[in-house]
Amino acid sequence: MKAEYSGEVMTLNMGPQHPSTHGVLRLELKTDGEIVADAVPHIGYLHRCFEKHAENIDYAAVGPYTDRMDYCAAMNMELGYVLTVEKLMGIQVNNRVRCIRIIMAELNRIASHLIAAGTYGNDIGSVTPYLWCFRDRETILDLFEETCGARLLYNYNWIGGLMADLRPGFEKKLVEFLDYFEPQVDNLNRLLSDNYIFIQRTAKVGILSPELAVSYGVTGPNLRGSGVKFDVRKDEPYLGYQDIDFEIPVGKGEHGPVGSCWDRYMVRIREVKESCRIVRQAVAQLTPGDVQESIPKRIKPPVGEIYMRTECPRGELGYYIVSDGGLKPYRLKVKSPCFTVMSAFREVSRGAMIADIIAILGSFDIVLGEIDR
Amino acid sequence: MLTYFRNLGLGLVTVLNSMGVAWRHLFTRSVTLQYPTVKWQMPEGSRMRLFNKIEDCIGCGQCARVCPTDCITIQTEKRGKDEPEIFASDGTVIKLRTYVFDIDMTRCCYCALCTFPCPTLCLVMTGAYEYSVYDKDEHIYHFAKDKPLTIKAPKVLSTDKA
Amino acid sequence: MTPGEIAALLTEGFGSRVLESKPDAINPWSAVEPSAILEIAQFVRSDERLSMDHLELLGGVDYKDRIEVVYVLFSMTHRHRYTLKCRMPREAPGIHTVESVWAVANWHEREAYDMFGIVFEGHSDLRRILCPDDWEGYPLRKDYKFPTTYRDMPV
Amino acid sequence: MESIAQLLRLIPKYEAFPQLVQALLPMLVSCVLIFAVLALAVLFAVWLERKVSAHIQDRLGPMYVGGWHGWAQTLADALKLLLKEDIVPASTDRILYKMAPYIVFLGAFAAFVVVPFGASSFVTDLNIGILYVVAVGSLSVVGIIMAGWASNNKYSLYGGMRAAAQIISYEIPSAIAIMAVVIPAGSLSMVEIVNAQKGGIQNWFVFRNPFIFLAFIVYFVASLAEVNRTPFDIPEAESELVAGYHTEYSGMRFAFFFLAEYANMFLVASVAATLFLGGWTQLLPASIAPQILPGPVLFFGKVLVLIFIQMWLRWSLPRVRVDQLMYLSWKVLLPISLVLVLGVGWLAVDW
Repeated sequence: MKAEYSGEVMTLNMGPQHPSTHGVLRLELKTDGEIVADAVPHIGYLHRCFEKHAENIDYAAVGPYTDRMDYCAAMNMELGYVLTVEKLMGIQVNNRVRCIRIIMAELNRIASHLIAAGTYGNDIGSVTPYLWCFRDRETILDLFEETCGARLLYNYNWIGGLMADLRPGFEKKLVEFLDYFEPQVDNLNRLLSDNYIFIQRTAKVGILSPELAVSYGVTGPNLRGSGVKFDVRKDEPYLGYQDIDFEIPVGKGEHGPVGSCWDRYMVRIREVKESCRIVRQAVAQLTPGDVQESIPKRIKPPVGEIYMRTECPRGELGYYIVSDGGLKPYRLKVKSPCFTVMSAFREVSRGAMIADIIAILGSFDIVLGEIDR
Repeated sequence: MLTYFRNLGLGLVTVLNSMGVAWRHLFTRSVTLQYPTVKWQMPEGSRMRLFNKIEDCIGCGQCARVCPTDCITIQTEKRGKDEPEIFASDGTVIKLRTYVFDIDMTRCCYCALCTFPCPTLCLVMTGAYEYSVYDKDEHIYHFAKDKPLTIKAPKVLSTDKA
Repeated sequence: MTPGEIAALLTEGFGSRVLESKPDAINPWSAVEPSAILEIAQFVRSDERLSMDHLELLGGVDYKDRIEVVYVLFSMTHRHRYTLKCRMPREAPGIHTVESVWAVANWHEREAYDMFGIVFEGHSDLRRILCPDDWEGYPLRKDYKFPTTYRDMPV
Repeated sequence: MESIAQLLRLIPKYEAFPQLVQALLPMLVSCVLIFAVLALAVLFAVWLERKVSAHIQDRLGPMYVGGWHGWAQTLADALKLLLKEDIVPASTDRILYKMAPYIVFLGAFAAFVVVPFGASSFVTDLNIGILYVVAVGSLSVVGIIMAGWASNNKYSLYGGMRAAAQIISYEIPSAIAIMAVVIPAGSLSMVEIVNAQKGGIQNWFVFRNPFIFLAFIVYFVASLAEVNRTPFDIPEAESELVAGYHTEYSGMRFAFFFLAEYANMFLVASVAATLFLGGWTQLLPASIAPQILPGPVLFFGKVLVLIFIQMWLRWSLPRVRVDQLMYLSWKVLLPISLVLVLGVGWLAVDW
C-alpha cells in the first residue's frame, strides 16, 4: 500500500520507551496524519560492549555472556558459540550430547516463537493469545529449570559437552508436554491467525520482496516469509540435523502478496509444529553416555580464525572468532540476524500507517539485546 | 459486489469462531499460583543464591579465578607450623587460613561456573530466591569466620580483570 | 565450487591485486587490495559461477600492526562460502563502501566505523550506530583507553 | 420522580420551604440516586471485567482484596487513585485539561434521565426520550477531544483526533438503527417503547421481524465503537498510542475517565436493552405467568448480559486499523441500516 504523502511533516518519537518496540529501540517517524513517510530506527541503547568483554575473559567464561545477547533464545546463542569453538579446536562430542543439544535448542525455539506469537497478538490488539502462549512456555521453562537449574539464561552448553545430564523421567515429561501442546497451537490459530480482523491488519502490510530480503541479508523466518526456502539446519547441517527429517515452512502468500506480516507470522507458527517433530525424533535417538567426557581441561584453541553459522529462532546467527593461541579470544564478532532485519525496516515501512509500523515491527520479531550486543 | 458480501460473511464467521474459542477457555482450570500463600516448589538442581561451607574451604581461589564477573574475593594467609592440623570433611588438609571470603551477589550472573572447579565442593548454589534487601551492601555475603593473625598488605588472589 | 577454484578464479581475474590466498584453511580466505574492493565485490556478485548474493558478515579486526576488514560472502544458489580480507594501516583506515552491491553493508559498515574508526568513502550516512554520537575514541581498538567520564558523568 | 416528590412531602414543614426549593429538591435527590446507582454498577462492572478477562486467559483475577474472589478490588483501586498524586503537566491548557473528564462523564450521566429502570422508577418520561439520549451521547466525544488536545502530547493528540473521527462516523448507523425500532413503536418516548413490548418474549422488538433483529446487531456494533471498546478501541490503543487521550492523566482524573468509560458502556447496554430486549418486561409470555420479578431486577439482568458480551468481545478480538474502521462504518453499517429501516417501514404499513 504505497500512499504518497503531502503537506508538512510531524516527527513523532516512538521509543526508546514504548510499549511495543520489543526493547529499547527508538523509531523517529516522520508522519503526516496517520501516514508515515519515513521511519528511521535508532539503536544502541542496550549496547553492553559484549565483543570488548569477550576479548578480556577466557573462552569458558564467555558462555554466560552469549546468553545475555538474545535473552529469549539463550540456548541457541550458547550453542552457536560452543559449536564454533569446538570446530576451531576440532573436538568431537558423543551422540548423547548431540541429541540433548538438539532437544534443548528446539525446545528453546518453541519457547522463543511462543513469545513472538504472543507479543505479536498483543501488538495487534488482542491480549488473550499473549497469556495463552506464556502459559505453554512456562512448562518448557520448568523442563529447562529441572535440567540445568535456570529458567531463562542457562549456560548449559559448555565447550565440549554439557553442564549436567538429563534428570531421570525427563523424556517422559517432555513427551507428555508435546502431546498436550500440539492441539494448543491449533487453538491459538483459531483465535488469532484465522481471525478476519487479524488477517486484515497483517495480510497486505509490510511487504518484503525476496530480492530486497536477500540484498538486506535478512535470514530466518523473515526470509522464509518472503518465499525464499533457506534454513541453515537443512542447508549446512550441524549437530546431526541431517538424519532428522523435517520440512522448512515457507510463506506462500495465502492472504495477499508473498512476504507480508501474516506470512512471517505463519512461518513461525508452522515452525513450532516442525520443532515438535524434531524433538520427538531426537528423544528417540538418545543413547546413554557421559555428557562431560570430552570437555578439555584447559581451552587453548590453535592460532587461526573460524566463522560458523547456526539457525537461531530469529535467523542465522554467525560467530567469527580469531584466536592467537592464547587463553582469551583475540577477536569475537557476532553476526546478529535482528541487526540485518532492522536495517531493512526503513525500506519496508515507507508509506505505512502508524498502526502498521507496530505490525511490521512485531512481525520482524526483533530482540534489542541481540541488535545492540 | 460478491466479494463485499463474502468478506462480510468471512468476517462474521471468524469473529464468532474466535469468540467460541475464548468462551471454551472461560471454563478451563486457571493456572495461576497464588504466590505468597502457595510457594513455588523448586527442583533440587535450581541455581539461586551461592553458599560456601567455610569449614571445607581450602582457600585455593579456583572459584574466584573462573568467575566471569569477579564477584568472589578471597584473602588467605599461611597457617603456622605449630597450629593443629585441620582437615576438610573429605580429608584434604587445609594449609591456608581464609580470613576474607566475600561473594557479591549483585555482581553474580548465576552461571554456576564456580561450583565445578571447587576441590572440596564446599561452594554450592542453594534454592533460596527470596533474599531481596533494602541496601545493596547487604548482598555482599561474608562467609569467612577466622581472623587474620599477621596483618600485612591484602594480597587479592582473584586476578583483577579489566 | 570449492574454495580452491574460487581462489584461482579471483587470482586469474584480478592478478596482482589479490595479495594472498589460503583456500585450504578451516575458513578459506584471500587477502585483497583495499582499493580494488568495489570491483571485486561487483565481480563476485554478478559472475554467475560465483553469484555471492549474501554478504554474511562485514567486520573489523585490529591486529597490532594493521586493521583488517573481513567480508564473509555466501551464495544462495551455489551454497558455497568464501572470505575476503582487506588490510589497512592503523592510522587512517579508509576503504570504499560496498553498500551499492549488498544493501546489508550499510549498517555493518557503520558499526565498523563506530568500533574501529574505518572510514568508508561513499557511504550514505556514516554515523556512529551503537555508541552515542559524540563518543570519543573507537572502543574495539586494542589501544583504547576507557574514558573515566562521559559528559562529566562517571563511566 | 413523582414518587420521590411524594416521599419528600412526608418531611414535616415541607410546605414551609420556598417554592423554588420544593421544585428543585426532587430533582436533586433523583440525580444523587442515579449517580449512586451508576457508581455501584461501575464498581461491579470493573470487577466483572477483570474476572471475565482473567478466566478467558486461564488466570484467576483479583482474589485477595475483601475476601471471596476479591470483590472489593475496585473500591481499593478507587481509593488508591484518590490518594495518588494528581499531576497536571506544565504546558497543558489548564482549564480544558481539568474539565475534560467531567464532560466525558456528563455525556453518559445525563442520558440516564430518560432510561426506565422499572414500571414507575424513571426520572422523567420525555416524549422525545431516545432522541435526547442520542444527542447527549455525542457530548462525550467533545470531552475526549478536549483531553487529547489539552494534554499537549503528540500521542494524546492522535488519540483525540481518532476518537473524533470514530464516534462521529458511528453515530449515524446507530441513530438509523434506533429509527428501525421507533417506527413500529410509534413513539420516541422510552416508556412508550417499553410498553409496546410488554407481555413476554414474543412481543420484544428483537423478535418482531428479521429487520429489527439485524438492526439490533448493527446498533450493538455501532455502540461498541461509540464507547471505544475493542475491536474499536483505537483512541486509547495501548500498543500504538501508549494510552491515547488519557496518557497524561493520573490520580483522581484518571479514575474519572475510567468511571466515564464504564458509565458509557452501561448507558449503551441499557439503551440496547430498553429498545430491543423490552426494558423491564418479563421473559415468560404473559399467558403462562404474570410478572413476578420486579422491573429493575429484570432490567439489570439484561444489561449485565449485554455488558458481558462487550467484555467477551474485548478479550477475544484484535484491534482494527483506522481506515478499516471507517470502511466498516461508511461502507457496511450505514447502507445496511438504511436497508433495514426501509424494510421495517415497508412491514409497518399494513397493506
